Amino acid sequence: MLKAKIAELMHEPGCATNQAKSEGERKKGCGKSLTPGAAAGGCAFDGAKIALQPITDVVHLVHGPIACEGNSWDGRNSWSSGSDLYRKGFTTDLTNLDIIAGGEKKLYKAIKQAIAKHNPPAVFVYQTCVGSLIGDDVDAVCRAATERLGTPVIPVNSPGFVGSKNLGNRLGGEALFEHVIGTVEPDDAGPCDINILGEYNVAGELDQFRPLLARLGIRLRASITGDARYREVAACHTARANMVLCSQALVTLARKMKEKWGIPYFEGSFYGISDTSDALRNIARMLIERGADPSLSDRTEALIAEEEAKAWARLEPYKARLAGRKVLLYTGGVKSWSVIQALQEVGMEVVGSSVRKATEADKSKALERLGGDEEKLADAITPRDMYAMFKDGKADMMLSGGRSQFVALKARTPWIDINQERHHGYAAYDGMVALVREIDLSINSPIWAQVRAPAPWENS
Amino acid sequence: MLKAKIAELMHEPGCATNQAKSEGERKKGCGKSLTPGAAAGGCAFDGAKIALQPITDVVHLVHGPIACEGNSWDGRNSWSSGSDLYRKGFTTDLTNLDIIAGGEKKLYKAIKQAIAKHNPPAVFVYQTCVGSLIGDDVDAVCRAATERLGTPVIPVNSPGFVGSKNLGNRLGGEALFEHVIGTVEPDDAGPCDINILGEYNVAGELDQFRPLLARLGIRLRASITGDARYREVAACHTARANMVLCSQALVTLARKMKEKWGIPYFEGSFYGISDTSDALRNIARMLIERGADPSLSDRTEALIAEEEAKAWARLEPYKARLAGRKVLLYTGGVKSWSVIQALQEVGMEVVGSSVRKATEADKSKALERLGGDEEKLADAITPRDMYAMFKDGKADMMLSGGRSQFVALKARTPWIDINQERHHGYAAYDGMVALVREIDLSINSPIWAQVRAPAPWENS
Amino acid sequence: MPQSAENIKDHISLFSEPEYKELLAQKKANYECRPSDEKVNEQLEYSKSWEYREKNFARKQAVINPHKACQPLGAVFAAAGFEETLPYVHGSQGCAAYFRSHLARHFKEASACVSDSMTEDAAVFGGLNNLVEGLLNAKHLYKPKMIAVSTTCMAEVIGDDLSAFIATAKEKEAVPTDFPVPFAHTPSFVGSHVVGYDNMIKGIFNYFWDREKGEVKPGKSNGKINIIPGFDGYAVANNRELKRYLDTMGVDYTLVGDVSEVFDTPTDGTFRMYDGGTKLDDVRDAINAKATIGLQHYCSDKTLEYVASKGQATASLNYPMGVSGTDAMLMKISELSGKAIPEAIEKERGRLVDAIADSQGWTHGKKAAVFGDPDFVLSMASFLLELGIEPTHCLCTNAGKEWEAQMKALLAASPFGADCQVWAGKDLWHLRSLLFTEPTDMIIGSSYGKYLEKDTGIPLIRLTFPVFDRHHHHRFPTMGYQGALRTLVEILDRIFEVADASSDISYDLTR
Amino acid sequence: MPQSAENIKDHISLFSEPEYKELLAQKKANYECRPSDEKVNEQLEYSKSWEYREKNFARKQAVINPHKACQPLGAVFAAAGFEETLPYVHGSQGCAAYFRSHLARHFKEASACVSDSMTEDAAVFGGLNNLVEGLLNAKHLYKPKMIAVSTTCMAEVIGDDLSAFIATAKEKEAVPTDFPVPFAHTPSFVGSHVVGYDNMIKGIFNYFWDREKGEVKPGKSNGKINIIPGFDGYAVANNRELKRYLDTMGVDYTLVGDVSEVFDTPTDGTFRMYDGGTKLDDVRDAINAKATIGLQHYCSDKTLEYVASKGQATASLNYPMGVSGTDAMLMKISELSGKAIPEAIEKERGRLVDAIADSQGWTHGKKAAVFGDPDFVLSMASFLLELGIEPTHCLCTNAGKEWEAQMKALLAASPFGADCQVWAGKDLWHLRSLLFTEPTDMIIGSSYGKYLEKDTGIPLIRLTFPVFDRHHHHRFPTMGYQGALRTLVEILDRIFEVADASSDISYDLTR
Repeated sequence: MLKAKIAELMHEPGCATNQAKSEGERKKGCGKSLTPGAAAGGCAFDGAKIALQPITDVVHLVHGPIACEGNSWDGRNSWSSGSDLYRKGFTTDLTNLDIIAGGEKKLYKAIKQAIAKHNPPAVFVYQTCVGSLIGDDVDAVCRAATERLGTPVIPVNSPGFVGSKNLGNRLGGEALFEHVIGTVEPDDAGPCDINILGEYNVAGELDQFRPLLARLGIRLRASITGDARYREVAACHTARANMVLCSQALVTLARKMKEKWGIPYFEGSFYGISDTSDALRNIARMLIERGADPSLSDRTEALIAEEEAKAWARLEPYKARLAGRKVLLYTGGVKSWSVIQALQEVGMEVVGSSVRKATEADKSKALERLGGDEEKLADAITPRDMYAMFKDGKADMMLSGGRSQFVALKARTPWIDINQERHHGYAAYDGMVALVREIDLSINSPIWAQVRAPAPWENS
Repeated sequence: MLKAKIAELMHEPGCATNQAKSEGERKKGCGKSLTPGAAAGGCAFDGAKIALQPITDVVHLVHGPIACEGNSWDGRNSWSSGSDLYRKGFTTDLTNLDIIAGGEKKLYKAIKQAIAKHNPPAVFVYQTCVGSLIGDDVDAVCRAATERLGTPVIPVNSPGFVGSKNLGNRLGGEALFEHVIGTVEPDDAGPCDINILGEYNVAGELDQFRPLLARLGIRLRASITGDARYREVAACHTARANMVLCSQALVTLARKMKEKWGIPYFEGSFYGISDTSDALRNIARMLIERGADPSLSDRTEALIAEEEAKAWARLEPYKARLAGRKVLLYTGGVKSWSVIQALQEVGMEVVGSSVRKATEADKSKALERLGGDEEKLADAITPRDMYAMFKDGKADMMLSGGRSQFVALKARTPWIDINQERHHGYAAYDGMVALVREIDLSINSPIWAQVRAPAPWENS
Repeated sequence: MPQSAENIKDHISLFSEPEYKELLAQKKANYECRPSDEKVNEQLEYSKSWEYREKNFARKQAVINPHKACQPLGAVFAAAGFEETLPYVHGSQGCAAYFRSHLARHFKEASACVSDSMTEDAAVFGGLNNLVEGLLNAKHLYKPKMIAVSTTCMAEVIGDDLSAFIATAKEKEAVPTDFPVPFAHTPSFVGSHVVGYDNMIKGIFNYFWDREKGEVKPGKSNGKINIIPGFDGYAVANNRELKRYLDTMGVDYTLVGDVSEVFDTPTDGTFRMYDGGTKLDDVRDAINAKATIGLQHYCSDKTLEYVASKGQATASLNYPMGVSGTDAMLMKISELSGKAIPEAIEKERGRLVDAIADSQGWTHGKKAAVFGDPDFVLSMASFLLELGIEPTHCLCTNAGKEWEAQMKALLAASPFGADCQVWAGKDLWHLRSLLFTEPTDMIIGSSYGKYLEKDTGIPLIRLTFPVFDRHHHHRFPTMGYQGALRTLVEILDRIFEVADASSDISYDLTR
Repeated sequence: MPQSAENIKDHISLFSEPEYKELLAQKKANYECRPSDEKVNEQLEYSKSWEYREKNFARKQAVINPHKACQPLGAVFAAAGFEETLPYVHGSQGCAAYFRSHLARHFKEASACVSDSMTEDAAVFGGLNNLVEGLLNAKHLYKPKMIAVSTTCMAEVIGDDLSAFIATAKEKEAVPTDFPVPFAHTPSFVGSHVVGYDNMIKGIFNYFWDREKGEVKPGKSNGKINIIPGFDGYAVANNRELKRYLDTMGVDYTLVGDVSEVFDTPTDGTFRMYDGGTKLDDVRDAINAKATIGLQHYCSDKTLEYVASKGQATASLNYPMGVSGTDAMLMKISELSGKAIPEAIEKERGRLVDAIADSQGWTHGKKAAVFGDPDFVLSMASFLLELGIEPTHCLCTNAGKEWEAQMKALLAASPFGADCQVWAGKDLWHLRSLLFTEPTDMIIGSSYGKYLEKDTGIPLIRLTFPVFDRHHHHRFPTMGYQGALRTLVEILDRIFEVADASSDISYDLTR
């Protein structure tokens, strides 16, 4: 069953790229097999956890050996404005004996204890490699627990070995679709309710566009799943439109919500000024199509005009200092293309973008923004090659995640974090200004002159 | 004039010891000349500053070179429950030019600026060696400033070279008598008002007995000068009795207050249980003699009985652990005798008490408490000799001030601070328990075994 | 609007702005369908009670906030300490990504580690193909001198046989026959990273001593002492400190698994895929040493047993920290090497003792909770007792009965140990209950303790792996007399900070 | 009652008890005859304004919270750094008591220093008798090898002539004729402790080079470099770090005035009235050195002039801290000694640069206020610029125009120095105004800054003398690359603490 689901997820018909493919190509799917022996990213379990853990008020229980939770416990700067239950690491800590005897009973008891202690609105149970290999039926245990304990217990069947982090994101969405969304009926559904899919509130980015929506009278019914509460997500089928941010991750969920509840969706981004404006326009358009007051359109344009003018004024002083500076983007997914435009808007040149964890759709968007230059699309780059790029001056700075930062820094190259450990939000107009400020602070920091100079006695 | 004052202060007729002396001995005075070339304590300026700086709401301005203030600035843990103006270091910073041209004008301007900025109820101006040697007339400047600026400006004529810290304490008291006390007339003088002289609220000790007085309906009109406010001190001539705590320091002030305002006084101590009880009894007796309700006596006895019982109960567990332990007291003044009894009360043996900065009266009290053993009265002890005492096991621990602590610690001997840098109050019943607890923690700390053992390979 | 370009607020202050406060409050009130604040608070207060503590300790099936990592993390760390060695994980790629993140976040250095990305197919048919292809690719891409293979749960559950697989891979010429590929089976569901460390060091010895050229017999003594530091987040500085001691004593040694250069490479314009590490020839020669010392008992149990089976003298210590911990190490080294402890080191000891005495007034009678790996907790508790601090709660998720007994003996030997409690196999959610019901003056542990600090208000002192939220701490030693001095200062600084922060009246200049 | 034996509260929590709060409130309301709270607050708020700042800076006659000590303190510190030398102050005894307290509170070690207790009589008749008697007693009581005499204001105002007095004392056999009694006139009302340090080192050179046996001519070079560290609260560790560098480079040297053992004696059962210090014979021989380097320009100005007058090469640096500060020192030593800087040191440099790069995201764009002695402020500011931190306010009570110009040149050379302001001769009450009107992210200075921290809420980082309220900090270096790393960590720790303390939502595990 899981296999079938995976095949389906990897052949997403909702994806624009897939729709353009031949039958044969479609069959291969957009998943990509990994190279044994090369450094790789996270697994499907990691991906599912990333996609769901931002739901802040539930218990996230990992059914596996200690390390799956021990290693992943609160490793992302995904913020909450309320409960911090999500930051606690729950696990069944499967050991030798469980592997022989099976872990289903242990899992059931752990669920029971977690509910007794924390009284959460729901429990999410994550399957892992070990739980899966020893044949524990997580779906069945969760079903039994839900019935007997009266609290929804959601199985997330995404053991690490089934594939990449990206696949895990999708399996996480699948769990929401099957077990959560539509289980609560709100009494206040309105014509301006939307959901945002694939936004995890890393460094509080949600709150860089939530106020913009609020000013337009648009209500964020649920963010899936940054800073979310369980019951918000459960009731989000009443929204009038969905915006998919990290399309590779949750576009399948959006498609299924459209099929089941008729909610239209579009793929967009809040990185960069024009992308932000486009996103707001699209939201307004879709809401109006579904019955919102047509004045929303004018109000949206007014807000865009005001905010863009402000943002450009703020960015002006940076332009001269950043023009022509060469950036290597080493990230993945939506950021492999969405950030390109943001950087180009202040006159920077993107010399390469890694599309490691990106879908074909992501890749084609990135390619378009890079002027069709295929050479600029990089796959994984080994540390040695990356170091050479910086040493040879092919890039002036890198934007990436924490694991690769030290290669740039060793090569005395400015770096800023745009992945999950970042401490600044970069979304929407304010975030764009923040991003540019961080880039400026970093690339123009006087430390680089210092750091790049060899010991002065080496010169003499 | 200063000389005459010093002579008078050093022949204090109010002092019990002096009264018993022959004419010839009295002439020599109770001051003691210092040994050039030997380590010595603070100077008269230091003493005056110690005595007056605890008045928390005034500006204390030092007329001298930078270092007199720079070195003494806030070096004592004398606490305030309100203003912290007293913690700021004001100085005229006399430099080369001033020494040639004279510093009186600079002083006047500094006073003016201080008043304009901080609007204090008064300014205390401290004379120093340099100010005095270049002939600046601090008295005249202060008089002029008081007249023209409308804020009392009090001269404290106690340059360092005139003598010891003890003398400085007295000169500080003199300044209060001449310029402060009696200048404000309160409208609420009552039959149970007292002053405490010679208490500087180090580590908040004032608040270890102030609540006891409050429970007996006795009002502390002024503490001279711990945690004092200027106007409290100025109005304190209306009190019905004075208790002198640090007798060597302020007994002259007490005598003069008796002569001028008829306020009886007694010398007492709040260190130790019986001394605390005696002090309370004496206060009650004197107040009754001056018209307080005679029931005060019974109430006092009831409070004493209750508090003593409580304190003894608290001390009980420590007795067995401290019995027979040998203490060296290396302090001075009132503490050279008052603490002895406190220690003896829990069964400790005082093997020596330094009477460096003590008056003859202090010495005789110490001698009495040490069973008349003159050998136990020590003068200054050189570090080498002190170290030998500990090494030879003549003492198990030392109670002293910060400067000598390191000799004890080098000799791997427990030590606690009972001078101005201490962080625990040791006054009255609660303070006694705190003192004994600190002693116990220190002397019975397991670290000493560790610290005393040589490197283990030295044994093998 | 919340942000303005003239004054861009970072996240730390942004959410205190009034518009955000209102926004979040509204969201809470209208959208979250949550229980009332009152109820939430009631529940929160209850979770601090003795009653809850008892329930919490009755918990058997769920582990909440465990403080341990898995075997392969320890194996990867151990493997990283050898000359140009690539740590390789046979199993899911996600695990390897975690290990790299974990080590990079702590050491602020890139961490090399690859996996052979086993997938569902491998789960059915076994991971042989992945291993063969993986070794080939890894050697080609990263050009190591040695590849050290450990396993994830997945490979263990399906029962892959590394010894046979590696032999096959060599037959298939994935790597040359004489290319070192030591291995260790490191199932995550048994033991923890300290066991994985032990397994990998043993695996590496075993490769050079028994498998590279068949069984090697010890030859003429090379006069050296082998030292196995164990899993240690402060290894960068501690290994250097160890070498300084050994050099000062004139002892010839091999530090087995030396990561001090690996996780502290300079930024000087040279690319280093690998740096430092124990020379492979030294490992080959280590069989001829006089003796092998493990500095962390729980990290080298099996390795020492194996070394002893070769007829070599062995000794096992517990993280040499504090006065007596360092004494014990120096004396053991002195005994086994025959070299005296020089006066210079004794003077350092005297200075540490001096510092302890100077500060005793501030340490005595304080209470601490300690958590971390078994050797660390043991040694930290011992040092605290030397300072007159009571280690009130000693908690170790990855320890068992042996450790518990050892801890209890330590505490029983000190007058300050009487009220101390030992918690083997408990997690940080247990510790939370302990801290609410029996509070201490400080918590000593890793960055994961910051949530305890926030909940309980008790200051955290970071002194063990992982330290993710402070930089460069691992560049200063915790072992030896200097390390103890630094540890003492860390403790005192927090004590003084609390004194300053909580006192208005006694805000003293001199302490 | 406030206290109970079962639970004795220390002062830190005691005054938060309700009975005390009430008591103190009543006292305030009824007895203190003080202005209303409103008025007090109004005044307080006013004292934080720009208007007040302007008035404050117009202040000419009064100095409030000066951050400098007097010449004799510097002289006493300098004298302490020589073999079995007793610092001796000719003047009031109170001053000597201050010096002892000051040094003991900082170093947590006993500090030897005597005075000859001049009194009013001496003020009239001169202090000759005190000096004669004092030298006799001091030699007898404390058995030093050398007595180094400085003066207090008093002796200076009455014009005592030390040279003549000491000659007389020797004639009167207070001490033997060949007993070293160097001296320095150190009036407090001129300069500060850094000048006193300079005067005393010069006085000691002068004694051995010109007075002990008449004028000595430099002989054959002994191949050494003399190094004068200057007044430095971190000398205990810094001097050791310097020696480590010099030993690694193979440079033969004399550290002139080495207090590293003096103020860090071990507790090992031996009594040391004196320990360590520069050997007197080395001082005699120092005239034959290749060159003399002063590590703190403002602490060795006159001494270097004197050394140069003997025909020796000299060089003057500013507290070698940070990357470029340490570079400059090593290159100067290398140049003057002819020894190369070895690779091991270059690797340390690379590691420091690595750490700076790792943490740049947290340091860049931060603002700092720095106060302290002239060389420290200069060098600290330079290091901050290297970190991308703006030293917004650089304040030095005991500095003048030369320093101001040097600071401004430093700031002008960096893009991050543009908005920085230099304040020579100002005090900490000026700094308070600066911090309220133009706040920074941190204050770097001494323990005296704690009142600024309390007033302004800006965290204080203690990195210069005096540090009275923390223990053992001076046992870790601030100079050199290791010292810079430690300084960086101190700064980062406070940045992270602020981030943790002020953020609820972004309380992140990884930073």
